[in-house]
Order: sequence, then C-alpha cells, then structure tokens
Amino acid sequence: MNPALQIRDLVLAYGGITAVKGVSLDVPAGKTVCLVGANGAGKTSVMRAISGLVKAKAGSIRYFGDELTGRHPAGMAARGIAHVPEGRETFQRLSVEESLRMGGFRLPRAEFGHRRDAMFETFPRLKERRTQLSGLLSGGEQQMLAMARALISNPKLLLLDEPSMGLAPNIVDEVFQVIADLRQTDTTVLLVEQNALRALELADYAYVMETGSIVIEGEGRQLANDPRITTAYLGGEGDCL
Amino acid sequence: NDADPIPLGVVQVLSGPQSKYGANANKGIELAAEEINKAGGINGRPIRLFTEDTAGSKDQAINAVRKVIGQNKVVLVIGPTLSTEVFAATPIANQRGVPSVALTATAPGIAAIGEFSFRASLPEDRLIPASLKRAKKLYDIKRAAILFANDDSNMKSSADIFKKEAAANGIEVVAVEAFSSRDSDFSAQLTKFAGLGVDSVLVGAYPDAGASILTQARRLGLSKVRFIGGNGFNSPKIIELAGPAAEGAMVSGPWSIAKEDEANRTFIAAYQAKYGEVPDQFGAQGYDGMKLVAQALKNAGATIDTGSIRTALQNVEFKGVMGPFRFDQNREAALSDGAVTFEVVNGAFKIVQ
Amino acid sequence: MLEVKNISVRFGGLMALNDASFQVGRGTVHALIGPNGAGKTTMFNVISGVQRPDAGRILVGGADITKLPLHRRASCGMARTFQNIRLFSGMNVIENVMCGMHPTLFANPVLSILGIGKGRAEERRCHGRCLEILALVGLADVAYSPVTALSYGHQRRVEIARALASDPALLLLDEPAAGMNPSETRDLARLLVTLRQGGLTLVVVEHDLHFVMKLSDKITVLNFGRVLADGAPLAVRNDPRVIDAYLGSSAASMKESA
Amino acid sequence: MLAQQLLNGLVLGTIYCLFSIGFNLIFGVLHVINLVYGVYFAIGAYAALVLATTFGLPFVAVVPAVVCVVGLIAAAIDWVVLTPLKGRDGRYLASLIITMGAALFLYSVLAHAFGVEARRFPNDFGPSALYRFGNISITGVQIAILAISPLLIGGLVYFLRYSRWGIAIRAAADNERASLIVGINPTLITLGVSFLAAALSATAGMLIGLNFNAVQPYMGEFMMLRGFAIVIIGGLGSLPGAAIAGLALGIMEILTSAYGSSLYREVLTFALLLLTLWVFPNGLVKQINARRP
Amino acid sequence: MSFEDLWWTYESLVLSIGINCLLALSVYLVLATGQMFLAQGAFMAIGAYTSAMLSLKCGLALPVTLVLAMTVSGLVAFAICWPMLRLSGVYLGIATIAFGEVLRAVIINSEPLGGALGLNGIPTSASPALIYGAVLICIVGCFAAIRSKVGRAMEAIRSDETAAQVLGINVFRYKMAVVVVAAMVASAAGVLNAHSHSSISPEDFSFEATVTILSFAIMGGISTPIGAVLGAAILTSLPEALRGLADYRSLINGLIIVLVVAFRPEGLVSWRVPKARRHA
Ligand SMILES: Nc1ncnc2c1ncn2[C@@H]1O[C@H](COP(=O)(O)OP(=O)(O)OP(=O)(O)O)[C@@H](O)[C@H]1O
Ligand SMILES: Nc1ncnc2c1ncn2[C@@H]1O[C@H](COP(=O)(O)OP(=O)(O)OP(=O)(O)O)[C@@H](O)[C@H]1O
Ligand SMILES: [Mg+2]
Ligand SMILES: [Mg+2]
Repeated sequence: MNPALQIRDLVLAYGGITAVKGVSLDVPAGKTVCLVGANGAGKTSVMRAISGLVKAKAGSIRYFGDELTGRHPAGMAARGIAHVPEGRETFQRLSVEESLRMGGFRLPRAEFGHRRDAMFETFPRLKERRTQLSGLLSGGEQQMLAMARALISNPKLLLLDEPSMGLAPNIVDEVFQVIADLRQTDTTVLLVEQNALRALELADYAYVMETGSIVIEGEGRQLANDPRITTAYLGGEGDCL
Repeated sequence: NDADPIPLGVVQVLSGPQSKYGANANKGIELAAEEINKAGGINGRPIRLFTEDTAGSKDQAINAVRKVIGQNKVVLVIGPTLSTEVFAATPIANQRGVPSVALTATAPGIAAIGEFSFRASLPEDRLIPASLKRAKKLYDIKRAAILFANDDSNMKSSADIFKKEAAANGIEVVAVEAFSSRDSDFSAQLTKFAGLGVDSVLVGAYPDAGASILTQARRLGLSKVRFIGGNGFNSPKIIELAGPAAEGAMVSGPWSIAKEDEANRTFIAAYQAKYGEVPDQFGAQGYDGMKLVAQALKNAGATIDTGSIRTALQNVEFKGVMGPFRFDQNREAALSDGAVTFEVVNGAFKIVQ
Repeated sequence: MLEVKNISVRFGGLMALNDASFQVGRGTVHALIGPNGAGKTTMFNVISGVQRPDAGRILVGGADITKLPLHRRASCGMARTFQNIRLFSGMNVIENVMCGMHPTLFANPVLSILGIGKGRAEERRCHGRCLEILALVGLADVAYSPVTALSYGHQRRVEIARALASDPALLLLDEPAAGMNPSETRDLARLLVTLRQGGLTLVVVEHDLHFVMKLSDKITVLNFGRVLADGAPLAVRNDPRVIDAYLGSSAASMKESA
Repeated sequence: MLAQQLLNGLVLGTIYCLFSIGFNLIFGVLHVINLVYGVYFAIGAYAALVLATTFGLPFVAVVPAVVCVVGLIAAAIDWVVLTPLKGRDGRYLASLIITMGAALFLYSVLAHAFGVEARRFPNDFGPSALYRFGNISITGVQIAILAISPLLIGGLVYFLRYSRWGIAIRAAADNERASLIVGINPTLITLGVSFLAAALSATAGMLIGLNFNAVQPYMGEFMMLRGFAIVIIGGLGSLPGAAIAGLALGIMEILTSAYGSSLYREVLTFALLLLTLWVFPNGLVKQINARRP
Repeated sequence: MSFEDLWWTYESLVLSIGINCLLALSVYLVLATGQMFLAQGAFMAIGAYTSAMLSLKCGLALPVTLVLAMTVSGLVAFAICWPMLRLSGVYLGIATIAFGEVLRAVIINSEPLGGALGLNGIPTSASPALIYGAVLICIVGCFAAIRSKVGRAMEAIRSDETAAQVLGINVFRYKMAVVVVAAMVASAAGVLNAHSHSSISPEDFSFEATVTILSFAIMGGISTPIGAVLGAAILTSLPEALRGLADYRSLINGLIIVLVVAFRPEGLVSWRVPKARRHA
C-alpha cells in the first residue's frame, strides 16, 4: 500500500520545550487515520508540522515520497494538502464567500462556483451568511467555514484538527458524514478529534498520543473497545458524574 | 608655540534638508581658509578648521559648539547656520568667553545674546528698505501683498520688515498671506492676490519655494506683477529653477554674482575652479566671513587669546567681496555702502540703481 | 438569580436575539443550547454587558443591570468565559488568573504600587488564592508558564480559572468543554457540581449533550434568536421541535445512553 | 476668482488623493506605517528627472519606466525593512521606527547622489502647455493629474474588492497563518503591495515634481503628514474614503487660504482631522469592525 | 583633555539623555496600556512654554515653574482625555499628533510666545542632579507600578480591553490616569529641556520630535522601563558618537536603526517584568 503520509521520528520543540518526542506514523493513501490524546499531548503540533507551520527539529515527513520538512508552508496547498486548523483561523475581515475563494484560490472561476455551491449545500448556514464578515460569525459558523474552506479545494490530504468543536449535534453528524463520504473517495484524512469514540469508529486506523509520544496504535474499531482507551480518554462508560 | 596652527571652529548644517544653506557657506569658508594658509597664514601661523555638522538640530548645534571648544580648544567659532541654532548654541560659547561669528543668520537679536556674539550677515532690516525704495522709484508700485513662510524664523522677520518698510515707503499692503516651509502649492494665495489687483508681491521665501511661487504666479496670470524677495531670494537657484518666470524679480543683498568688481570676479573664479559651480550668497558669506575673521586675527597680533580676538573683531576694518565691512557697537554688521539691489533680466541678475 | 426579559438584538438585517426571555434559579445549573448561530453567545454578551440589547432588560438578584457599565458587573458577582478563548497573551497563567481577582482587590492603588501595608498583604492573599484555584482546575504545575505555550484545552481551563477568581455568584460559561476529551469533560463536570454545591449559579452554553443533560437543572433552547423550548432536561430532549432543529439523529443515541 | 480657486482646490485635492491611495494600501490594508513611502515619492521624481535629462526619454516612455523601476526598488527595500516584522504584534509601531531609520538612510543616499538643492525638469518635458479659458488657467500636467487619478483610484478599488489577488492581499494582511494554510505567501503579497504602492507614490511624485517643477530629496515629507491625516479622516483601509478626504482637504485648504487666512492653512488639516474624529471616531467611511465584542 | 573639559564638552549631551529618558518613559507608560497616545511633543511644549514664560515674565524659580507647568499639563491632559480616549489604535495616534500640530501652529502664530523664533534667554537652571533624580523616580515608580495589580490591569487592557472590562477593570479610569501621568512626565521633560538649553522654538516639538521620542521606546523595547531608557540613551548619543563619519552620519544612523529593529523587533531589552511576585 502506498502511504500518503509517512512520518518518522518526528521531534518538535517550542523554544526549549520538546512537545513531540519522536513520533512515527503512517497514513495510507485514501484512508482515514485518527489521532487521539489528552490536552497537551502534541496532536496539534503534529498537524502543524505537516503543513509546515512549525519546523521539525528532527525526523522526516514524507508525502507521497516527497520530503515536506523544511518546505515553505505556503506551498502545501499546491501539493493538495488542506488543513482545518485548531482555533479556526478564519480571515476576520473577509466575507464568507471571499474566504471560500481563498480556500479555492487555485480553482478556475467556474469550477470555484460549483465547489462553492456544493459547500453551501453541505453547510446551508454558510449560505445564509455568505456576505457576512467571517469575524462576525458565531463560533460554530466559523468552524463550518474553516471546514468548507479546506474541503473546497478537493484536497488529496485533509488535516482535520478537532473539526467538530463548537458545532451543534446535527452539524457534527453532518461533519462526520462528510468524513465518511471522503472514505469512499481517494482523499486521505488525518483526523484529530476529542469526540474520540465516534472518530475511532469511523477511522481505518488510529494512534493514541500521550505527552509527545505515540503510546497505542491499532485499527479504529479495535481501539474503540480497548479498555485502556475507554477508561483514560472516553470517560468510562459515558457516565460523567 | 609660535608656528602652531590657530584652531578655529566651524559649525554648520552639513546634512539634512537645510544643508543647502550650511554646506555652501562651508564651501566658502574652506576656500577662504585654503587661500589664507597658502598666503602664509596669520602672522606666520596657519589656521586649522575644526568643522562640525549640526544636521539642522539645535541639540546637535549645542553639542558641536561644545565639542570644538571643549575638545579642540578653538579660539573662535564660525556659525552656526540657522537663527534657531544660533540662539541655542551661541550662549554656550559666550559662557566660555569664546567669540562666535554668525555668518548667515538674519533673525533679530542674535548679536545681543552676549558680549562674545557677533553677526556678520546684514540683517534684513538693512536689505529690504533698499529693495522697496528702488522698486518704488523704478516701477511706482503702490499695492502690495506679502507672502512668507510663517514657520521659519528668518522668513517671519522678513515679513515683519516688509510690512514696516512698505508703510514707510507709502506702499499699501492689501494682503498678508503665509505658507509652511513644507508646502509646494501656492495657487490659493496667488489667485487671491490676482483678484485683489496687486502690482507687487513681497516674498519671504527660500529659493526653492520662491521659484515655485514665481512659476505658479506666471501660470495663474500674475505676469505683470513685480516680485520682490527678501534675503532668501538672493540665489542664482531662483533663476535656474523658475526659468523665464523669474524675469523681473527683484532682490537686495549684500552680495551678488553680478557685482562687477575685481575682488568678486576673483572669488567667483576661484570658487568655480574648486567646486565646479557658481557661488550663491551663502558661499560668499562664508568666504567673506572667514577672511574677516582672519583679518581680525591678524590685527590681534602675536598674543592670540579669546579676549584679544574679541577686541580685534570689534575693531576690525575689512574689505571683502561684499564690500567694506566692520562691526558696530552692538556687534552687528555695518556694511558701509549697504545693500545692492538686483533684478532678473534675461535670465541673470542685473544691478539696478 | 438571573432574569432575562424580552431581549432583542439586531445586527443589520439579522435578529440575533428576538424577544428572548428566561429565568435562572439561584444555585442551579442552567443550560443554554441551540443550533449554531442561534444567539447563545450573543445572549451571554448581553448579560455580561459586552453587547447592548436593542430591547429588553436584564435583572440580577432583582436589580436591573441593563445599563450598568461593563466593569461594574464584575463587582455585582458576575463572571464569564469566552467561547473563542481570550486570555491576556503577554502574561503567564497565574497573572491571568490574578487579573480575574481584580474586583476583589480594594487596597488603595498607591499602597499596592509601593507594595506596603494593605497593598502588600492583599497581593499575598491574591497570589495564594490564585494558586488554589489553579490547583482546582488541574493547572498547578503550569502556573508560571506563558499562556501562549499552553495547548488549547489547557487554555480553556485558564479561562475558567480566571472567571472563578473573582469569587462570582453567577458564572457564565461559553462552551467550557470544547476541546476536551470525554474524561476531561467529566472532570470539568465534577468541578462544576462542586461549585454549585458551594452556592454558585451557573449558566452554561455547551454542545456536548451528555454533559448538558447530566449537569443541568434546567435547559433553555434558542433557535434563530427565539426561545424554542424551556424546561427540564428530559422534557426538552424529547421535544420534537428541538430534535428537528438541533439534535438531529443524535437524539436517538442520546436516548440509548440515558 | 472662485472658479479658479475651485480648480486650484480640485488639482491639489486630486494630488492628495493620488498620494494617499498608495499610502492607504500600505497603512490601511497591510497595517504597516511606512515612512519610506515619502521617499518613493522623491525617488519617482528623480527617476523621471534622470530618464528625461540623462537619457532624453519622452514623457510617455518615462512614466512606465518610472513605475517599474521605483516599484522594484521599493519591493527590494520593503523586503529588507518589513519582512523582519512579519507576524509580530505591535507592527504599527515597530514599522514606524524601522521605516524611519530606512527613510533617514535613503534621504541621505538621495542627498549624496543628487544634492539637497531643488532640480527642475527640462522646459519642454511632459505636457507643459498652458491653457486659458477666460479667467481660468490650467496646465497640461494638471489635466493629466485630473485624468489619471480617478482611473487609478477606480481601478484599485475594483481590484481590491473583486479580483482574487485583491482578496488575497486583504487575506494576507488579515491572518498570516491562515493565508499560509490556503497557500498564499504573505511575503510575496507584501512585496506585490509594496510594488503597487510605490508605483503610485512614484507616479504622484513625478507628476507633482512636474507640476511644481521642483524636485528635492525631501519633497515627500510635506505629503506624509497630510497622507496620514487623509487616510485617517477617510477611514483606515478605505480607498474611497481616502479619495473623498483627499479631495475635500485639498479644496478646503485652498478655500481657507482664499477666503480666510493662510496663516492657519497647515493647521486646517489637523483641525479637520480632530473634528472628523470627534464625530466619526473611525473616519468617514468606517471599516466594519470585524471583531465581535 | 582634562576631566573638566570633558565634562563641559558633553554636559549638554548628558542632560539631553536624561531629558529624553523622561520622554521615553512617558511613551513607555502609555504604550504599556496599549494606547498610541503620541502627544509627548505637545505636552513637552506646554511644559516648556509655561515654565519659560513664568520664569521670563514673573521671574519664578525652576522648582515652582516645574510644579506649575506639570499641573497645567495634567489638567490639559485630563481635559483632552474625554474626547480622545474614545479613539483607539492608530486613530488615537494620529489624533494626538494632530493635537500637537495644532498646538504648534498656535504657538507659531502667537507673538507673545515668540512665534517661529521661540523664546530665548531662559535661565539655564536645570542641574544634572535634578534631571537624573527625576529619571530615577520615574523608573522606580514604573517598576513598582507594573509589578502590582496596577501593572496587571495595564497589561490586561493592552492585551484585550473587552476582556479586561469583563473582569471588572475600569478601563477608562486606568487609561486616563496613565495619560495624565504620562503627560506630566513629558511636560517635566519639556521644562527641564527649556531650562537646560536656554532657548525653545516650536520646531522642537514637531511631529518629527514625537516620532523620535517614540523611537527611543520602541528601539529600546517597551516590555520594561529599562528598555525605553536604554533606547533614549543610545539614540541620543548616536549622532554624537558618529561625528567622525562627517556627512555619512545620518546614513549610518538610519542604517543602525534599521538593523536594530530588524534583528530585535521587540527592542534591545525584551525581558518582561513579572507581574506576580512569587511568595515563598
Ligand atoms: N506556541 C507554543 N509555545 C510553547 N509551547 C507550546 C506552544 N504550543 C504548544 N505548546 C506545548 O506543546 C505541547 C503540545 O501542544 P499541542 O497543542 O500540540 O497539544 P494538543 O494535543 O493539540 O492538545 P489539545 O487537545 O489541548 O489541543 C503542550 O504541552 C504545549 O504546552
Ligand atoms: N457583531 C455582529 N454583527 C453581525 N452579526 C453578528 C454579530 N454577532 C453575531 N452575529 C450573528 O448573530 C448570530 C448569533 O451569533 P451567536 O454567536 O450568538 O451564536 P451562537 O448561538 O453562540 O452560535 P455557536 O453555537 O455557533 O457559538 C450569528 O448568525 C452571527 O453571525
Ligand atoms: Mg490541539
Ligand atoms: Mg457561541
């Protein structure tokens, strides 16, 4: 199987603090791989390293055989990598429609129109707000926009950092449906999600991170039933009190 | 030691926007110093210049004066260039009892700063009356407007003197308008003058703004109006920049490139040979100022100290390219034959009588 | 404790809140839920004074605070967190929390500046108390790290700690569990229960339904700025309009888990 | 007289507009205060002067050459000066200081290269004819200024608002990290904007140098303060706002001098600014605040 | 060169450095609350002209004129707070600069204040001890303030005004207090400047002066008062230190500023003062 993404011994540091300590993982092409872990485990850092936003201190990130470390982050989109970042990172002063245009910057005008309409179909709320400045959207609306901005470019590799954060349950369903649909296409997905149970059920393969290292890995469904995981990350049997 | 060079301080604006005044004065000073040393110096001793830049800033002018006096031990300071700098820095020299000679500052009150403060430039209240008197006589001007840079102390005093002297000469001033030294658009003021039907405009401006004023005036149809400038106008730059629009402009000055005497011709030739350009008034003032100082030093004799130099300056009799020169009781310039008035004719300054 | 009366807020052509009213009982946990863009955050903004309502009134403990300046509301015992984390990025964790204690520091600023007398004592007290609060939310070991060096989930906890620092009577939490995994969410729920037992009134906006159902005494559902449903958790969850507008298919899974 | 004064005002106002659009691109869109902008103004005029005198090029050839040359120079300078500030907060202040240093440097370079005294264009260079309509006189350069400026302003407004690259400029200024994510390189965008803005500044400098027929190293300085005022009065980042403010300021300056006293002409700018901000704290054309409270 | 001559040569420079330190601290204060309050030049002018007029016309002694001038500036600052503090960011910055320029134009056109020529012959009674005493008091005061709850509130305001207000910080009152104090410090600098140079003129308080003052703080670093002071000391002495370079002086001066900011965008001193004292 041809790995879309092959990370070997990745080390990331912020100043003196080493946040990721030698992570290795594979994302096979066309598959959905999930990354879970507690707050501060280093999930976001791994995602950022892939799209070049943090520089790797050591290790390699290969994307279809092409070394990504040391490449300029602005070049990632052209390689077909799209990122839904943590904290949304929307363009505050751009309208919803303009933000989508930026997501589909490389698309010809006509194709952009089609893709945009498809996005509006997935997230009707965005269509209602299409001329509003992104900065004025509600939190959930911004999350939808970040998702749509990434999806619109038809990426080969999609990096999703907590895509369901702040979304209403019915929209969360929608998002998971989109991810499930992507499994049918040849889009590769790397998913970080706090809604770990659903993510694991969806994923082909999963990695569990703890303080900068991968501690467990395995098939998604298998991990979903692994007692080590259910107690540590899934809050026992869902009983919160 | 008897053969040691005599240290003299030169403090001028040599960088920044205002360096066009200081740099030219400095050229004149250096040319003169060179000639003096070539001719054997002062009573056998060469002079040595310690030149410092003020960048047009008062703080730097003060520091420069302190440096040449405190560190280089100069016996006399030539400069600074601008009136505001002189007001800030000259008290420092006075405090040490070192004579200072301002060559280009024209604001009132400069020589009054202290016992050791001299001014060699002819203040404008000696120049402007000459212009107005001749303009009145030659062209019978009656209705005038005044236009000046109100954020510049020299130009402000030009305007005040224009106002006073116009009244004294029976010229009615129908409008007083101002601009800022940073401006380059004068159309509003000039259109207004055109509407008031003035026959002359009295201008307090440096050459750059002055040339713009002339050009714009001709464009706006003030072709028959006579422009009479203050000291700032006295520069070949005006003709160069304004071209045909400068025709008929009048100005009085202690010096002009058009002055046809032997000393002036030699000076202009030497300046041109050294710098590849013709001198302007600042160059002439620098040249004469340096020569004047040398004359005083010569008169002071063998014992050169600040006190004797002061006395020598006070009593010096000198004849330079600007004509005969001495200081009056208040250490102000007293050119005995006063100002000359020029008019631009066919692209050159011509002396008018 | 808190009464929201006929609040309306309009942004251009959009009614973000439309004649919305509800009441929050003292010492209860009240959840505010609804689809994205329903106006929940806007409601928080109105209650905390960040947004002026176009119509309606806000009463806290019977007193009308609709026109009260922002900064005076803290001293009325109100505190809130922000949905999109708004920490003071130049400061470290404990300094952020100490800022939260500001309304409870009464010493003369001159004494504080000089670090003498009352000012000094107060500063010590403030510091100690903030360490306790940080321990409470599980951040004691990062008390002196810059907040920008914290992961998203930890930053959210700092927000909560900062809001708790003023010892409020009414606490408004906007999506406190976002970015936390289920076990962390459970810890948070435990903390909130302890706080309620201490007499604190809580209003919570949250999309994590397990969390909401278990924790809240009462739920208000907003939709397009209007109150769609208002009542006990079970009743709200089974309301077909709520299922239709908000819960979607997850209503079914909710039933199973309940 | 009134007609002539209004024309004077219109020309001056248009000059202000021309200068302020480019300034607003940097100041209002990129959120950087670039004091070097005033130097580009002078460089534009000098470049035209050199091309016209040393190389004897005609006006129509000089204009595009100046635009390209100065644009490239500016992109190079801004790359050195502005890229170190990328991604820092407090960019306004740091950029103000670093560009102040750069301006000091460049002014010195200009002064060394060309001297500090004013220079003028050859007599027959450019549209130098003078036209008279009854009492009113207008020069060819002024007509050129009146014709070119609306085109440039209109074109730029359209470009920024509707074209993909225009949006990208705003996007890069808005959120650098997000623009990297979608594949827009903010550094390249900044350089492009520098090119554009400097080209505008240089065009303005050249036309104004021609209009007043005096070119000096420090000629941009008198425009800078007014440029600030115009951008602020019009509303940061709003090109139409800057156009309105520039025009209004020019006309009001002329009318105050004409019918009031020119003693206070320079203050007028600032008095107007204070009054405007008193009534509209965010300028005439308020940019919608994209930050929720 | 004897020590006496050395001191005499650099006396003015030393005094200027002290005065500029005060100005830099004034800028530091307002920037610490995130306000681009750039009327330092204007308040310097108010201080300088008030004190100069009082000593020239009424013959009052420096300590008296200093106190009076600072009071006047404080009152003026207090008065302009109400309209000004509605503005934020660059709008405030440019508005305060505009205030300075309007004030300057008024002085230029006012005969009693000497117009463009300014006032001369002001008694040079400012001693180094007085100037550096003032600097010391300001530095210590700044440090004490930023290490207390006041400093935390100031930084909170700088970082996020709304959040600060929600936490119960009276933002307007803090901003106003800071502006008034900064204005008084700037005016003290103006007074000391007038009384150490003997002459003042409107051009000393222009826009360029304000930008220069701002550059002291930015180049030195605005995370601590030390940075601001260091910046003032360096930038004030730089033109003197570079005297040997003759006309390349301003070229090199500009280059140095560019390099410093490029390599240290946070300023020369970028450590921050802790706002919570660790107790045992
Ligand atoms: N900008 C930064 N500077 C310094 N340290 C950082 C920075 N960003 C993250 N860290 C540290 O790196 C570690 C990993 O952070 P990261 O954001 O990758 O965690 P995460 O797994 O995404 O957590 P969460 O679930 O809370 O989002 C954390 O310990 C955090 O403190
Ligand atoms: N300042 C504003 N200007 C214009 N529209 C606004 C503004 N603030 C909020 N809105 C709009 O009002 C609606 C309500 O927003 P609000 O943030 O209150 O939603 P919410 O219920 O908190 O949603 P979420 O669950 O996604 O956080 C949204 O559609 C938003 O776009
Ligand atoms: Mg994360
Ligand atoms: Mg919300």
